[in-house]
Amino acid sequence: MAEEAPKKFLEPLFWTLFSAGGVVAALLMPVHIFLFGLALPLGWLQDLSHGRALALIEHPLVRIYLFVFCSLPLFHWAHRFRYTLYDGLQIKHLNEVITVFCYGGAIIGTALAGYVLWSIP
Amino acid sequence: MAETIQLEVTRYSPEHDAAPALQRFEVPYRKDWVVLDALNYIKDKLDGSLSYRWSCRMGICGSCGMMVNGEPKLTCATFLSHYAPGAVRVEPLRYFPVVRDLVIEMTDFMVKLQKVKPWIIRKDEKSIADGEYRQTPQQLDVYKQFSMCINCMLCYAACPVYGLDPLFTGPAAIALAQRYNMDSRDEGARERMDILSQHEGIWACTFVGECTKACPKNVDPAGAIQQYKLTAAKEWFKSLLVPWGAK
Amino acid sequence: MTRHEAKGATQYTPYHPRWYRTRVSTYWWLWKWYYLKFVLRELSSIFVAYFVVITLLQIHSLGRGPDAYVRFEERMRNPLMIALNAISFLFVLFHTITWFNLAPRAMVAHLGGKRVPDALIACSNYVAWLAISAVVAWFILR
Amino acid sequence: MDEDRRLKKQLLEKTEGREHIATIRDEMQKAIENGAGIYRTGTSLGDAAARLRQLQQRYTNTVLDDRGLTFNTELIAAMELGFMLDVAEAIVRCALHRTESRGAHQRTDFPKRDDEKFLVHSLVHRNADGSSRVEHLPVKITRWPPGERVYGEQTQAKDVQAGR
Repeated sequence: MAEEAPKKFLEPLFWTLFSAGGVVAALLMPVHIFLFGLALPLGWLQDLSHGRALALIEHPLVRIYLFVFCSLPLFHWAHRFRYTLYDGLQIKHLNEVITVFCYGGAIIGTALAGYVLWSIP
Repeated sequence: MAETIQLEVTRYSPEHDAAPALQRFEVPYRKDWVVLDALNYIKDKLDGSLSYRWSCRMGICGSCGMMVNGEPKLTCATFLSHYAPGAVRVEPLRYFPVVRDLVIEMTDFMVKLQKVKPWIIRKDEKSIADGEYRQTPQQLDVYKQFSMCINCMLCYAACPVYGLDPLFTGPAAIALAQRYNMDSRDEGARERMDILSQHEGIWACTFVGECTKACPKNVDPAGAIQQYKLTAAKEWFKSLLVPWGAK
Repeated sequence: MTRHEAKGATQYTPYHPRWYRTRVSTYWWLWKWYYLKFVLRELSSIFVAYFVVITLLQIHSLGRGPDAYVRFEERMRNPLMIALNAISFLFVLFHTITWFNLAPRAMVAHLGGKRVPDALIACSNYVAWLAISAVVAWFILR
Repeated sequence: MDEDRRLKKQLLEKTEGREHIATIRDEMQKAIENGAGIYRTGTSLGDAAARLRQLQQRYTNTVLDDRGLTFNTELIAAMELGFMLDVAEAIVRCALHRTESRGAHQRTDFPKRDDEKFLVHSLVHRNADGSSRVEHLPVKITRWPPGERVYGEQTQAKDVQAGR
């Protein structure tokens, strides 16, 4: 039981991050994918030039927005993916590996997002 | 003979069979018959050795839950006419060990139910002379929906998480815990939190939502579990901010 | 007794010599359309993560100058990428819809002593979603 | 353990016999429904008593489909049927004995209530030869003394009488 103690301890935190990420993804993801994944590449809209994009991202509030946009949905993914592997594939014995992979991935992704966003001059 | 309908019923005798198998019966088809009537017909007229649980015939005792064509149902409230003219397959509740024929072993549920302390807990019990604990209709409304549970276990048979992880406390037990947590007369929320906030408690639930669909009493266990997750998360952050807080 | 069962839960007696247990199939989620829908809902999170990665790549190319940015745009025009993005869009839309529909069940709101109807909460979620989407689009495209 | 052996001998391991418990149960229900409903007469009760004696005879000739030891609901149903036949006999026996009408016991051949003779509990006893007899236990009157059950205008008359 001792080894399960920290997991039990962090469960509410992971769930909160998952929920917050779920809300962010539900509210913001569709419009982002539509614009940057479909509308712009397909030429439905006028291209977003490098200069214009850089000007947008210059504002610290935009960077914070993008940081939240990247980080929380990653935790959302981590939580759901963990349970999908856990239940769907019935690989409970790999529980520790899955947990580290999923939440670890989200943490690394969050760090990368911070680095990428604030390394832009 | 008048109109009939085919029933495929699980038979299993632990004394003789290695595994359950379906047996076919032909019973009279009547529009006003439920699946339980058909089973009673089999037991009375065709084969007295068929075993199954039942009692009230009116959806209140919660004993006649079985899988009807793969769905968890109260057989006393499931009409043959819903399936006619096709055959009706009756199997024991899914995910539970089968004792015999349609009878499942339910101790696992009983133990879990007791663990969440589904009764009113008071810090100081009033004496009988002091009178009853009063409640307004609004206070009753808060938890009434969750108090309709009849412990029929259909929600367990609907829950893939319970099937995959038998340690999971499960829908009905958590909904009943929530029923008492939300009761204005109860003071046991903290005691229950210790049991429910374990991984096998609320956190194992992935909100498949099938428990709520299966519930014959509209209890919405899935909703109860998510609401409880929110409460537990709030409590967790509170205990972080105020680690010396009441415990 | 399997080790997964609750402690003290299960014991054989002379009148219960043995029980039959069915193992849950790995493909349990194919049993029912609703289970499949659930698994698809959970898998939508993969596409959420995928687009976070795309977004990070885009920001990264932005920081490395106009040439890198053009190369990124070039790659996004690849039909395979378009197809992947279209699929992602559908999955994320699915996530949005299921999320908003389930949210009122998890967060019960009371107004004047009465529970706010689920449909009303879901509806206001959708309105907020459309408004926010419009604001984001306007901010980027203005 | 004696009971265990008796059950095994009488029901579980018995192979001869041809009566099914469901048939006997159905006929018992009919006999009681027809003879000992709320409205009953000496004749109807006598018929029911005779039917019950036959059914009790036939009950000794039952045979079970189910010989299993695990969750044998047919065995339980058979035991219950034995008890129900006893209870049915007690009901009919008391109703025959009570030559008055009271509450849900309406003897149309004795429509009046008779507190003189029947303000008593009926106790049924089994005699050594298998027959039964009815004995009386006096009723201890506590807060609510029994009164005549009347409806409609009569109720008001009664209230006036009682000074309410």
